[in-house]
Amino acid sequence: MAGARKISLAVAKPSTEQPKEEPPHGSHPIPRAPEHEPIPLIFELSVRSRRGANLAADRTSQRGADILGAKLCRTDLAGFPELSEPDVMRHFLKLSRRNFAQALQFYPLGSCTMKYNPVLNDEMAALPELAGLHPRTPEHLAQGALELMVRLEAALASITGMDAVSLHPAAGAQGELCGLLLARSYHLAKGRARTKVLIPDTAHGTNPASAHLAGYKAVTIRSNPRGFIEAAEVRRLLDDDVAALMVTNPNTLGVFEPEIQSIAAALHERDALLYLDGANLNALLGIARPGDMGADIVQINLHKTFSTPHGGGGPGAGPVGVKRHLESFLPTPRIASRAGAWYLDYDRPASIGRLRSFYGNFGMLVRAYAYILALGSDGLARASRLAILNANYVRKRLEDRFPSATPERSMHECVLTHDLDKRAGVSTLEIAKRLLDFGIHPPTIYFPLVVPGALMIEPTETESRETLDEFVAAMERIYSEALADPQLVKDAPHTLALSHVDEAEAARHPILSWQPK
Amino acid sequence: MAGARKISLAVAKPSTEQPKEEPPHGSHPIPRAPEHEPIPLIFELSVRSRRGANLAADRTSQRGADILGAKLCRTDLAGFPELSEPDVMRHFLKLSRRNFAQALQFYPLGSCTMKYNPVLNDEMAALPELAGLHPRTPEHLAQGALELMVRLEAALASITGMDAVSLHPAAGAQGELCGLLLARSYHLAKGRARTKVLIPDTAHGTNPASAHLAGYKAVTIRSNPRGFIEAAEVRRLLDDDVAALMVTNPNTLGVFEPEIQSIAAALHERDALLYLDGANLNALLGIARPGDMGADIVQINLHKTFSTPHGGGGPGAGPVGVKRHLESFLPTPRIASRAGAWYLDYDRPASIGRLRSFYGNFGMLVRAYAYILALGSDGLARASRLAILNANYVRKRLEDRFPSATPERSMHECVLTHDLDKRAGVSTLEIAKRLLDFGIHPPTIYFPLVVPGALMIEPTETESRETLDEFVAAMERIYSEALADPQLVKDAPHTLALSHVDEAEAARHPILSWQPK
Amino acid sequence: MRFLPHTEADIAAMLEVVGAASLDDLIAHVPAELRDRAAIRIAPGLGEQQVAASIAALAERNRDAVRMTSFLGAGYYRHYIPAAVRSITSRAEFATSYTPYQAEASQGTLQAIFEFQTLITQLTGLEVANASMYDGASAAAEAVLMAHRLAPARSIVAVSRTLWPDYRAAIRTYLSALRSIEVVELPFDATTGAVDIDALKRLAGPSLLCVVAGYPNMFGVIEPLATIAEIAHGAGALAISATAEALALGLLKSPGELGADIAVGEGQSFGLPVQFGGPGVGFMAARTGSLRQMPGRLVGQTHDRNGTRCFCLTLATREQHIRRERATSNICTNHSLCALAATVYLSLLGRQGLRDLASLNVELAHDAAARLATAGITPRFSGPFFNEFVIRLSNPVACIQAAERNGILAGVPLGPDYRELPDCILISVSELNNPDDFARLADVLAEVA
Amino acid sequence: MRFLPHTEADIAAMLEVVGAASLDDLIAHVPAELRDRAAIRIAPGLGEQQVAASIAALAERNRDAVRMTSFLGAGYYRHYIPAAVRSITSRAEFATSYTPYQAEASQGTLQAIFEFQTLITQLTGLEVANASMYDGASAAAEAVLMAHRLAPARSIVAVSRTLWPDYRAAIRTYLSALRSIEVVELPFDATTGAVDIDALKRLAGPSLLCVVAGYPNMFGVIEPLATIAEIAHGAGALAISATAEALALGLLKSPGELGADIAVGEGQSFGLPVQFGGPGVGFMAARTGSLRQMPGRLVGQTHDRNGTRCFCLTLATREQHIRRERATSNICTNHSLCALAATVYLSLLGRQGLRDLASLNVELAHDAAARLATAGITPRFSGPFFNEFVIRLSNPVACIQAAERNGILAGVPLGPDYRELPDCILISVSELNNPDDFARLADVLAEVA
Ligand SMILES: Cc1ncc(COP(=O)(O)O)c(C=O)c1O
Ligand SMILES: Cc1ncc(COP(=O)(O)O)c(C=O)c1O
Repeated sequence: MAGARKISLAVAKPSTEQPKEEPPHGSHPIPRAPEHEPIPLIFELSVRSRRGANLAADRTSQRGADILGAKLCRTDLAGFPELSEPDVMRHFLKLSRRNFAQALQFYPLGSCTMKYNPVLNDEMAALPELAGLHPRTPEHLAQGALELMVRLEAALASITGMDAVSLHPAAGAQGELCGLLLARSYHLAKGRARTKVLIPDTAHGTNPASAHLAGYKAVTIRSNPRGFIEAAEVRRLLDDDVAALMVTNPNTLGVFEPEIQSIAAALHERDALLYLDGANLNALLGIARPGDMGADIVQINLHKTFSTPHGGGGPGAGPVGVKRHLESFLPTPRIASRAGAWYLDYDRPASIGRLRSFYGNFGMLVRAYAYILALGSDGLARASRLAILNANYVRKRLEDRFPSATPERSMHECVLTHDLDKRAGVSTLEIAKRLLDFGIHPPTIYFPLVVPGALMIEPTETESRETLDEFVAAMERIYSEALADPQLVKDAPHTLALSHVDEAEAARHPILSWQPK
Repeated sequence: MAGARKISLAVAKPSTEQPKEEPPHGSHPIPRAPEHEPIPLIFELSVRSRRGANLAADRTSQRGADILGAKLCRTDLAGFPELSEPDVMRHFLKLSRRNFAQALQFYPLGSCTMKYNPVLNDEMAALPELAGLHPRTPEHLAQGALELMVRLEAALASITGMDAVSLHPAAGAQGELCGLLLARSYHLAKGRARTKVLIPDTAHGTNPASAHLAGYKAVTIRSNPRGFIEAAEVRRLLDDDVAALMVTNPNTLGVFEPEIQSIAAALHERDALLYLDGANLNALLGIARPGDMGADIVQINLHKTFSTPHGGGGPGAGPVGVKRHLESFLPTPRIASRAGAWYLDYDRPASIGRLRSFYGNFGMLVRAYAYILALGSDGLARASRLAILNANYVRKRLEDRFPSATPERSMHECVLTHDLDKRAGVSTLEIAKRLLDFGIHPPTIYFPLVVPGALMIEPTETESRETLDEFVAAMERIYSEALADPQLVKDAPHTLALSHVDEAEAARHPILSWQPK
Repeated sequence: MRFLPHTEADIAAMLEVVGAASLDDLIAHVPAELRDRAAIRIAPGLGEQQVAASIAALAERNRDAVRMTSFLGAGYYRHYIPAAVRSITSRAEFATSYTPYQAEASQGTLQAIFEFQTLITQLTGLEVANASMYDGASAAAEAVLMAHRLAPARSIVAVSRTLWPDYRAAIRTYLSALRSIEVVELPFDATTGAVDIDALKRLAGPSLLCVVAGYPNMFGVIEPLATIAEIAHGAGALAISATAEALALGLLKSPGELGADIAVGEGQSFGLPVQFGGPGVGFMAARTGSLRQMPGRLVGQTHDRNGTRCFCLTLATREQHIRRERATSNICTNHSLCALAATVYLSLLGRQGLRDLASLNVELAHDAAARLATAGITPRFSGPFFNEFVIRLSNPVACIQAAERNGILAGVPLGPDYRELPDCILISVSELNNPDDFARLADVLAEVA
Repeated sequence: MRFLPHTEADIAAMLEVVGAASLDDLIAHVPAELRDRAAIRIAPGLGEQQVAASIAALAERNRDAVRMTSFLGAGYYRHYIPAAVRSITSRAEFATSYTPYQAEASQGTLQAIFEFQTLITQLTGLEVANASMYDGASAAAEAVLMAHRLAPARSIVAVSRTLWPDYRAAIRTYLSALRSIEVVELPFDATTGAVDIDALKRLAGPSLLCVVAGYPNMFGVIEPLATIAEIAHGAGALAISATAEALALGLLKSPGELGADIAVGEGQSFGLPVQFGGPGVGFMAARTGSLRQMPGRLVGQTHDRNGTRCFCLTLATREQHIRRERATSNICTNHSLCALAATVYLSLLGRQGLRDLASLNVELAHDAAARLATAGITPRFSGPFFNEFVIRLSNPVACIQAAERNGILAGVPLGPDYRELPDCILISVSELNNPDDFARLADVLAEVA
């Protein structure tokens, strides 16, 4: 790996040294690199009456418009794009090159599990018999799709230690809402309307937001100085108004909640439920199952642990697993079998109903199933162990400069902090931006909120030791830069098309769409 | 198109002005942009016993090696790559981003017809029933593939005005060899071994090379000062040793050979053949057919006129069209029909035989057929006219600075020259390299050989007027730079990962493969 | 394992750095009784060839369905998807990046989403659109919640019965915790198949929060949105339009033009496969005044230090990761890549192409209806329709089975969702159907009916 | 037309700049009688949906073949192709660029091809490899021409009859103009299925130019390459090995190690679909001493002005665009993208994976042979084989038809190419076959035979 190291060194050249790739004739202005030129909006590239994709041989049908008549039809789509197919392709290909991406570089975004996404999984989802299957297809003609979903439910149940899984929710947050509505139905069925959900101060923002949507008051529970929740504290806050406790395990500090079982016990004593946010399940495969921890409800982010591509922000999928006592409340339809065939069961009187159309983000389910088949029992167990190894390796290598926010052992991610703001006035955001100059996507920053200037690093198991070493070298480099020449860091990035994007301006005067001149 | 123009202006800022994208704190060394970092070789990224793609669950089979025994088996593949799948993907994705490409930018490589390649065509070629069809499949089970080939042959015959087409050759040059071997067989069948082939001084290098391979002496025929071949000159050189004349029409100056018909007549008087190099067919669709010009043989570069992707240098396909009197000599097998079904006819005693395996580059044939269906008679005819319009537009807009090498009307491409070497010591190569700073791939340079410092520009019909205007602006800009600040041009490119690649060194001390240290 | 780069040597060296004796040593702090029970009980890992084979085998079991002539719609629509859409959305740079928090490293996604937002405002005729929602149903539910934030004092949500069952269910579920809100179902006019205007008028009072109507609706009928909005506005309530067949917006008057205050819908028709119901892409647009109550992400235009125009996520103060329980929604991961697909699709079809395709869909649907009429089967409703219409059959079950035997998926039976329409099926037509499909359908149905 | 950006306004404006009255005005100088006859007589253009539909309809007619259990090989081989190969080769940057003349704008292709050249040298055990040839057959022909340039005084080319018929035909055709050269066919040993060594010895004299042998050969038999090379060298001639199943080179001793002077072959097995015979990718490797006589492109390592390592096309002085009729070949466009596919494929499988796959192929082929033996059908030849072997059947035609009826493509009948083996068929096995394929084949053949 001499080669790979060479990279990190090349980048990390002393800030005094004249970078050797500068042309000798420094006199010349260096024009902006073509790949750094601003890209016009698709609307600005439009030319009146230019045509892109066409119907059969550019056949234009006015008849449809005539059938409906002018009263119902709009006159025109003024401002809509008018480009040839080649120009549309060129536009979006150019745009694509303005993204950092997991497939191209290290992307240790904490809490997001940016692991390798096998392209086979995308091909499987695109099979005509899967991608072309209409959701209203009669069940007896869609047995393959239903079978796939049933197998995925079973695999997820076994992996999480839950009794039943619903593939319905579109993402983690919808899974949370689903789970909390299940809790609500559970309590209502017992004739009580509980009002509170306990949520740790380290929780992801979706947790309180989901609790609120589900009609609960989010009561914050403090994690202790070591970064975890104490059963005693839970007991202190527990009363008969508490419907559930929502806890992420390992939590957003990357710490496995050591008292999770006694916390579950405490909750169950009061018939309150343990909601386990499974966004960090990548730390637990074959190591500890939410079900065994005492969780009544868990949501699973397939786009994290089960490697469905993040797509620049989705789509994902957020299946929910529950224990037996909550199964009857799961969203409709459920997949059930009759006479050896699968069918969609809508006859579920206790169900919370639906949160979205149809049966879940099927295309994502196919990818997750393919991923589970590929890793299997051995691969999944190994994946979590290596994810943990990677996180602890990075934490250890950086500890002198970027100490861990907690003394506890890290699981799949580590949350680090630093004193550069005090020592050099360099902020976490500035460190993150400087990382971009090294071709590395920054970790999640300023989260969890309890850690000042947090750097939340989740390498994932698919990154090699060499890649981690390059990251460590870059972080060490930035640390010394911050002390030697803070402005160098504060002005970063220096090597991208943009630098210091004015986000305040965007919020102050929102421009949310293009307007024709 | 305000947007797009903005680009060209942004690039074309006066060389004195301080480029505004430079960070204010000029004091800092700007590290090499990540996307400009050298990429290690796949071998340098290897780590002993790391595994990529695996057989069933990493199953390793030693049995096979045991069956054959140590006498037959090698001990190891020392030095072979050892990477995980994610790292292999990352490596090649990174490499891909180091290429200019037609899909991303203007790529007016003269004589290469770098037009838009519809992605649908790649999808069609990838259909399991086409990509998965084994060439040894019994004919009655491969009727779809054979039918597609027959239809493509017919379309090409109609487009070129020839009587029969063979899809056999792998590329244009193999098509040339094929065509000349047909000529050879034709003459031998008539009991004479002719020895010479006339080839214009403007011809592409493959023409004389193919003539030589076919056992002919290549006799150069001068084009006149206006850039075309005169029938009189052909007559002067004609004797009974001349087997054929190989001419590209339009020729490599982009000029339609005005005397082509009388040249054909002259040849035919002596029973010599007219071989028409169809690499420039993109200028002729629906305008003039080689067959009507009197051509006996023509090769068609599907990767040019018919839009199969160039793939960084291939694969292509070079079908050959002939008149009736040459049909019997075409390569085997021919596709023939019997009882309403297609079969492969190998029983062709007069055939020249084969130049490659099987039936042609089928995957490319599918793409070309899809392209022909999409454009159809109307689209193809329009394509050539617009290709001609684009070439003449560029020629006209640049004529003051970069005059045309010929007074004749240009067809699909124009060949320009300039006086910057004399006036400023700036060479065509340096102009080409400077174009890279504008995100434009340079035209073909120093070809045809008859034009000093030639710039051979083939825009193709799929480029918009706005793109041509950007190119013109860049060329004008470079022209003034060359006069005002020649060193700026000579030092180009300034904005890419590399500058002034030492090609002489590569030839002086050839390093053609990686060696383990 | 091919995705895991670690060699035994790597592991040993890294463990030494970490100061652990083994991989299991790293998790020794996890309670033993949990570890003991955690062994995963599924098959061991497979090679890529085996994975592909086993999923192909499952897919094969759906084969008949995808090869049949189809008239299925009812919320998800069959349309031709240009290859360019797949080719762009499969670019690793788009597919394997995440939420564009780091603007400098995410301009590709950010600009594409800004273009998506613009396209949605153009289609809906409203001023602001967000970066995407999960789907049409959840977007409809979020729209009602948004209306609730805009007019917290009002309590009645009028949901048209002609809204897709999934949309109605999602609204009920999302609102189930809001005890103050009452969801009332608006009946439809048995003749036209559109909202019963009188019933709406009866509801239009001071406590009416909003009206939600399909445009077109579940029956393919183009609702009189202007009238509905007028009545709602008359009562000081909000009009919300929901569109499942977004292609219709390329030809019909925009919801905004007709007075809708919030327009939501499903963008699946714009370049996304039906893939058994998801992922599609929800969209939401509204008036500038209600911007701060809008759920979901927003991409805004700005500039960098050098004045270069660029884009970034903005108004995040509405969102959960900052606002937590006071956020406008809990949505985090959205359907960004699907929004990109829609953006590419709409850019390819363009100003004229989209209208042409919508018009062709209308034309074909009406040709189909006409052909069925020649077989004595006439539309159940009189309201104008886009590319779907309802027919009544004497024996729908037998008809659907007969059609299936003839390789036709005749349509969606309405009985299960509409007790009052036990003998009706919904026929959906698109550019993927051709005239002889209509003839075949008519013949089969005529035979049985 | 969707690929053509020009609006009527563009055309008018551009014509004005050019000073032409109309588009046809631009071609007025083309003789009228040519223009009059040039109208293209094919159907007018189709929309993408229609293009896709009509090609899908053609593909459908091959459907049975691709769904059958197959034992077809004989020069082109069925292997599993990892999805990553398709994903990389479909990157627009690789697919839509051309020959990397501008090194600064082509490092992606240049470095990948440099890696390809290295992989080929590692597989062949020779020092230099080129950037690719069209296919195995033309590469074999070019190898003989190269040998001729290396030893112009010699005249006899000994081509093993166990070389694939296409390879032999290509050699004859490429050489047909070289009157000085005589192509002699080397018979094979009727027992072993390998080159008849005595026949070779008889040919080994001062005028022997080279020997071309398959490794493995058309019958799947692993030729005694060392012996062949020794005999050739003894006569001062060159030994050329040709390999159609390149996977074999992952396990067998390399041609270079066994004495081959030039090794050529077909790389289709490395990640390229069989796609009815092309495009595959030809490869060629040789010893450094013969570098200047090598045909085709070469990528070399160098550095730029700043000392950064990089790659460029080199030794172009051998090529047609500079050397013209004195070039080492006329090849220009080669099979670059296919070479990239092979590079990705080999990088994915890697040092151990390629060997394992080759070993698995040997294992399965021998399992198949063993299974057939239990049905009384034994290999026709005694030579060691890789993943193909020949069997003799009493009634091959009937057997093949019977197999087809049972959904099996039993193999390639040798009769048409080998008069002396009228009753033989060639069975090819790969990782795509499994043990019960063997059982089914054995049962069918046993029944008929
Ligand atoms: C801990 C945690 N919980 C919940 C979520 C929400 O999941 P999603 O983004 O899929 O809605 C996230 C995602 O970032 C998370 O990190
Ligand atoms: C005029 C001309 N003839 C022949 C050829 C050779 O075609 P190919 O590269 O497909 O072998 C070319 C390709 O550049 C060409 O431009």
